[in-house]
Amino acid sequence: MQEEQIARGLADKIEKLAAGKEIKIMHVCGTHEYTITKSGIRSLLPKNVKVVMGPGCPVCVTPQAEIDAIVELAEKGKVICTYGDLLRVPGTKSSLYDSVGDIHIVQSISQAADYAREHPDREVVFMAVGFETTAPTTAAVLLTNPPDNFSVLVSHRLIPPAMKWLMEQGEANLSGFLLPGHVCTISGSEEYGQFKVPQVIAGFEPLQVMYGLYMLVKQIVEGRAEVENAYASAVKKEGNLKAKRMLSEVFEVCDIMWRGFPVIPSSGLKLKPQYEKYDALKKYGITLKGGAETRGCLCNEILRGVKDPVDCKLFGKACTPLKPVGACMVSTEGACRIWYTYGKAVKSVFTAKNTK
Amino acid sequence: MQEEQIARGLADKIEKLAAGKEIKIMHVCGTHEYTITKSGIRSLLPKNVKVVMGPGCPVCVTPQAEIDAIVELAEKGKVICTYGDLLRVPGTKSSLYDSVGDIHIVQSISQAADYAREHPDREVVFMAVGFETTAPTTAAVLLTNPPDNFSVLVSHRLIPPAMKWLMEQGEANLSGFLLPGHVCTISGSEEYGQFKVPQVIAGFEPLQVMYGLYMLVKQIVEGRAEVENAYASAVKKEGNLKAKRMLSEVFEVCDIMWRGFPVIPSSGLKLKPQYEKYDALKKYGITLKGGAETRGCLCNEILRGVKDPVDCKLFGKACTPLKPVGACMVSTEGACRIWYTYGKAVKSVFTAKNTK
Amino acid sequence: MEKLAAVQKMPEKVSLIHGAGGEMMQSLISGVFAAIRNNNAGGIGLEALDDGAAIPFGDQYIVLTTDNHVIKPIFFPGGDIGRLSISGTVNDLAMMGARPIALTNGVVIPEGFPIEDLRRIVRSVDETLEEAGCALVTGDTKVLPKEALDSIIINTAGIGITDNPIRDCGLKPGNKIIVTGTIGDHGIAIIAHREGFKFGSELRSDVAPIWKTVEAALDAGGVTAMKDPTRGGVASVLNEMARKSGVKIVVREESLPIRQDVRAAADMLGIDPLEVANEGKAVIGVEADRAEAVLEAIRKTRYGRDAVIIGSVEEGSGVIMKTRIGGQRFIEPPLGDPVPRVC
Amino acid sequence: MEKLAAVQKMPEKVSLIHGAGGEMMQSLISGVFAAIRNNNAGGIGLEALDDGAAIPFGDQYIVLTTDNHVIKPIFFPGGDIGRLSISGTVNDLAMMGARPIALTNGVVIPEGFPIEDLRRIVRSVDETLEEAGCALVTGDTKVLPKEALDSIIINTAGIGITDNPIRDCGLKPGNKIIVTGTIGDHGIAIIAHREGFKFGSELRSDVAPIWKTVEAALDAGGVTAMKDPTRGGVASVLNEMARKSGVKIVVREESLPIRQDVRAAADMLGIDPLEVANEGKAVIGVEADRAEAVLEAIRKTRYGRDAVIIGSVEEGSGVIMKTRIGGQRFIEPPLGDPVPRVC
Amino acid sequence: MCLAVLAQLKEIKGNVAVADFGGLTQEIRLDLLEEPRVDDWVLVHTGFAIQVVDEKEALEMKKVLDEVAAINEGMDNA
Amino acid sequence: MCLAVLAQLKEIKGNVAVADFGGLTQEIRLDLLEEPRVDDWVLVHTGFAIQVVDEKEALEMKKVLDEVAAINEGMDNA
Ligand code: SF4
Ligand code: SF4
Ligand SMILES: [Mg+2]
Ligand SMILES: [Mg+2]
Ligand SMILES: [Mg+2]
Ligand SMILES: [Mg+2]
Ligand SMILES: [Mg+2]
Ligand SMILES: [Mg+2]
Ligand SMILES: [Mg+2]
Ligand SMILES: [Mg+2]
Ligand SMILES: [Mg+2]
Ligand SMILES: [Mg+2]
Repeated sequence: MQEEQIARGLADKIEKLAAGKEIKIMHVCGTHEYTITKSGIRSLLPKNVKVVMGPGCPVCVTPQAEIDAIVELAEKGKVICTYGDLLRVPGTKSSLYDSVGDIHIVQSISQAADYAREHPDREVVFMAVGFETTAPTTAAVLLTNPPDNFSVLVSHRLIPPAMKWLMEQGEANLSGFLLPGHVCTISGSEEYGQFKVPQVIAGFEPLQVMYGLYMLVKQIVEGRAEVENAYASAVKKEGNLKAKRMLSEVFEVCDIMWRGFPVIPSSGLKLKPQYEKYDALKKYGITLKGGAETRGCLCNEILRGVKDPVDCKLFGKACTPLKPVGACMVSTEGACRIWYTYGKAVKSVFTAKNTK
Repeated sequence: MQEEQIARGLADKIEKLAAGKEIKIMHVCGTHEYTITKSGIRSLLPKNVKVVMGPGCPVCVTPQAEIDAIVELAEKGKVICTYGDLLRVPGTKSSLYDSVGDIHIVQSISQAADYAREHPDREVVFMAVGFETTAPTTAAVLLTNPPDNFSVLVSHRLIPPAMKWLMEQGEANLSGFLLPGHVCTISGSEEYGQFKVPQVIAGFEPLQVMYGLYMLVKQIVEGRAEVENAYASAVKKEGNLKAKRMLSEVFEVCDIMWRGFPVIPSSGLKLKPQYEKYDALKKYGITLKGGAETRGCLCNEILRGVKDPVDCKLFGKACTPLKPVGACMVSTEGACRIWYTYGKAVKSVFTAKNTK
Repeated sequence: MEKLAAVQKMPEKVSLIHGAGGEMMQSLISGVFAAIRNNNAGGIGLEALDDGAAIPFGDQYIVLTTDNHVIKPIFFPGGDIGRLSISGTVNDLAMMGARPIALTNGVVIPEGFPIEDLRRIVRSVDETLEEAGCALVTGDTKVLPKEALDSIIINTAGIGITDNPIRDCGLKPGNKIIVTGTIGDHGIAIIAHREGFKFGSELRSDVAPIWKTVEAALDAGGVTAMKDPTRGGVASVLNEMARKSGVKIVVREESLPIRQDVRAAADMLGIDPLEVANEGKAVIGVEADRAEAVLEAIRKTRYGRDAVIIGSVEEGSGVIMKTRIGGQRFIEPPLGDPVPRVC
Repeated sequence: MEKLAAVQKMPEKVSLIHGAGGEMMQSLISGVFAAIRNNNAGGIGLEALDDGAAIPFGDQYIVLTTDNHVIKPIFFPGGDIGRLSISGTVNDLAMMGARPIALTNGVVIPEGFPIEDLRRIVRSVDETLEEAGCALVTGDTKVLPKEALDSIIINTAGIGITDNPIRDCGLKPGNKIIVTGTIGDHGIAIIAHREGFKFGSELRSDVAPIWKTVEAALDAGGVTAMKDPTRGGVASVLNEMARKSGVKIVVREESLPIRQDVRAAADMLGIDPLEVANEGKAVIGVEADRAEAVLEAIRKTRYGRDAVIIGSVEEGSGVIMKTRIGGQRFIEPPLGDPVPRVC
Repeated sequence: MCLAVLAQLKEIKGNVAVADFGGLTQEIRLDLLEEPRVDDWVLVHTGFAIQVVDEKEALEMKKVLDEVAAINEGMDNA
Repeated sequence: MCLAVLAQLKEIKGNVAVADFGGLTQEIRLDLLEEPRVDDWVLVHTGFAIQVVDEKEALEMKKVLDEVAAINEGMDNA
């Protein structure tokens, strides 16, 4: 009940602060979306304060070409280890889930390496998705001599270059960013100073998110453009220096394509030459087939915050969580999936506010 | 009822003819054994006329090495086509039934060749077991251009050389032979003239078998040693000349090992050089591993008619139809299997004769 | 010590032969499932291993039975897994002398199974229910990954009502044995079809719900035992009835009703029609003086036209066949599922 | 036209999600199995899609239910497939208000299955029967080739008796919603165990036969609806009960009884405990003025100690959660089986 | 060895015939016969006709019956 | 991205620790931390500790409560 009081207090402040303005906030973290949705935060916010989801779900931004590659490896008899999130993401023809291969869901890359160690006769490939938070775990495992039958398909991406590219498009009508707390735990807050927009780093408990939103609305309304930290217990200015050292020991920055986006400069990670022996693509001679993404899918615009899922002609028709066309419909944190599942809850916001 | 009268009539004649003598007849045909067993013929015969089974079941005489070879081919991913009879025959480690391969039961080698034709992407191997009756069907298919993905593991054997070898052992206490009607349909009766023992060619209906037994007992009692034909409707003196021509076009005679026997000279068939491309062993580089047959198994002596299944220490203990040690326990017409399944019926013979 | 040895002889792993309805299945059941102590709700329970259980309720009995159906192919000449699943359970209830009332359907489907096939099965289920005069009242559906299961499995349980359950162990010396129709139709049709043998003429499964045939037999009076010769065929069922009843059954080969085409296919396949499943037949024991009346009543029903008396019950044990030529041999329960052979 | 379109939208093949207990399963059932016309034997039939069927018999009802059990692993912390198969059916009978009387067991075993595992399952079946006070009276055993099936499947059907069947569609505005214990224990334990995650402490399935808990609730009076939150979890069952009853259910997040370790594991696995199966719990609708009395009665039973009132019934539709921070959202039925996620 | 069944040739196309097995028909191969003719009775083994048999009656009980009847008489007279 | 959970280190062996997740313990890897110590509270993501957090309380409601209480008062006064 105390939590409820505090949340309502924050919501009231937000409403007062934002009165008369149209505010659109982008977060770039699937887990923020999850919290927002699961605790009904949108139902607490006034109509004129909108929260949209940016390119913050690693599953959503993994292009079909990379899915096709891991499916190809599965079909060639490699043991594929992956996080459960990626299981249903569709490639051109199939998802891992629908492929014929030997697919293991792991909770950690270190389970995948252990599996390879315990099964020296099998070839084990780990599908390494994730942003700054996850990439260091890949580095840590590669730095501790995994066995020869282990390799990774590196699909790591970096958040700030994507935000930069996004803002350069001009085409995104955004008032400010709620920054991803766990990404910043590794990368620190400094890097985000380059963006001259209101930004607040937030945690993931419902009240932490409410608190971050409150700080961000306040900053927007007050006309400031800084990086504020509402998650100071975990996020240091410099981030996790050891993790960053390990990252740069194993990886170097590269240009990379994002699903829904073109190639974004310096937004990806690739293995340095001395670790290339763990590169599954090189090891098994797989080339990523760039190619047309599915026609009609607006993932692109949705991730940029200029379209809503309901603007997509395929939404709920050709594209459903059961037969997703774009990745935004795949992840439980994908914008389309969330609108499909909880869409009606948006209505209940207003019902709630109108009837009370 | 008429059939019963006739059979009893024949049985009575046999009893009268054989009175005071110990007569032991060997048949060399699994289908004879099947008829004898299924129609309870032994229950009609007097105690002093015994009918035993010789090396007349192709499944029984196929050595482990050949089973091991076909299992190896199955494990290498070849499609194996086989007659159902062979399915459970144990090799050194496994039977086809227990192997992991893709095994098809066919009724005819021509189905196997058709399967190969319809599945040009699969490698199809047919396990060609059988005596003179079956070998011509293999020849016929090889003479009609089967596709390149088709080959055969030739396991054909000939009856007369085995009978010859058997008689040369001296160790078989036999009064005469009931000759295999369908083998003789192909090979004719002439060939058997070389054996100076009483012989009668018989058909397979219960009355035909009874009739053949009667003629044989009569010949034995009368001290003759000839080849008589009690199956004249199907068996000609010269046999099936066309089938024999096809046989000699495709095959040449070779020495070969029989399960329970050593290598018997000129008792096997191998492909002539121009048909070697269909030889599965050569095609896939498999060598037959000769080796010790399972210890303690008396198949050897049982097939020679000098031991009964119950003389075997393994019978019904380590060796049962579910876990057969020797092939005589595998085939429904194998002597051990028949004794295991119908053994009690032997008692019912005497019960029947004593209580009536 | 004897018994202990028998238990120890149980193999370590279940093999196909344990499911083939013969002796090995009996040994699996008696070696493993018989350990259940909570096996009886007051009437005929699990220990009886009859076609079903019977539970007293007021002055009647509720009969309960269950069967899993795992047939391949699922659509076959003369029927499909839907008709089979309803018939199998209706017939087990009938074998206990019970009028079938309500059935359940527990379906396990492999991922990727065509919805249209499912619809076809459901239509067939419904038609068979209609014919049998009972209802499918509750169900359950599970889906398994394609790697875990390769074809649909349907469990059907059911309840029926009877004043007087019929056992499979009620044979008495002097009884006659009736088979309600031709033997081996289902098993031979399935094997021929499954193995892809091309037969010009149509071998057809006999799968059918035969409650009305059984009802006619019961109404005629004098029925002492019933069992449906499914897995393991007539050979297996005769042995089980003889063993449980403590009697000997003597069958005359020439009286066995076997269709000409079934006989021909069986000869070609090297399979004994006595050892394969029937899915629309009953083996019925009847008091000798009621045998003709019961036979006549059965023959008047749709699925009983070819009924015959195939033998009789004597003191002793085992099942003996008097062969066509006057020989005799035991009819043994088959060890495993029959496989076509050529020699 | 609307309806036709919905039917045409049915996919061509069955997929795993059709078996996950959510909306897709409903659509499979209503699109395919609902075509059965012979679906009712006089009381509550297949059309109700309740926990079981009820058939009038004299002045009582025979309740009939069935479930297939396909769980992996077959032995798991807190139970095994044997205990599950008995509990699942006992509980479905209980959910209909019926005292469980007799169960069936239809087992499908893959070739190569260890006999010792089978013995262990059978022991567990027997212990659970003992605890539930009912009997396993008849069974069926099939064996499939190892290529055709990879793990044992057990179907359990069962009958129970009641004077007065309880429906899942009986909720009325004003009713209170009780959950008889902690939520998500089974599903979270299974997923954690199955995925090989190494948890030091023991997450345990709640699998149990809860007839005695249900009986206490019924004796206290005022129960309007019951359903057991198995596949699809509490999220699925609340939606089904609301939809069938034509009401809205409002649940308070903070009242939901979730064990500390289940919550922790669920957080780590990224899975919602509301969306996973429970195997020893009931969701019960009660008249408001009997709610406290029913709750008290439930809490006195072995499997009802952690029972709580989690919400109430209002006019309207859907299931709403009032979140801890005062927000609100729909609780939607899960689409498929939950998969662990890391982001 | 070796299971063989009696059948009658109904139709011949090259080295294949439709054969009647007593209520059932199946295609069989004729490669092993010199001059098969429609209505011939043949012995069929593993899908191949292996021999034309003299007459249908030849394989039926009739001939055996006669022979045996003769034997029985002969023996009884003896 | 990215699910992370709070846990307390209970036992450390090289780069692996047993961590308590509130009633549950699991092994996690410490590779990414400079100087982990038993009793430290850490954020765990995909089986790795990614940061030591200042205090347990830091991540709990308490701090937020206090801050927000202050804000509420401030605002109300404003
Ligand atoms: S609804 Fe589907 S197709 Fe449309 S934008 Fe979303 S993911 Fe892409
Ligand atoms: S009983 Fe078995 S081991 Fe003994 S002779 Fe027969 S087959 Fe060989
Ligand atoms: Mg039965
Ligand atoms: Mg049954
Ligand atoms: Mg049955
Ligand atoms: Mg169910
Ligand atoms: Mg019965
Ligand atoms: Mg239920
Ligand atoms: Mg149920
Ligand atoms: Mg259930
Ligand atoms: Mg059964
Ligand atoms: Mg209910």
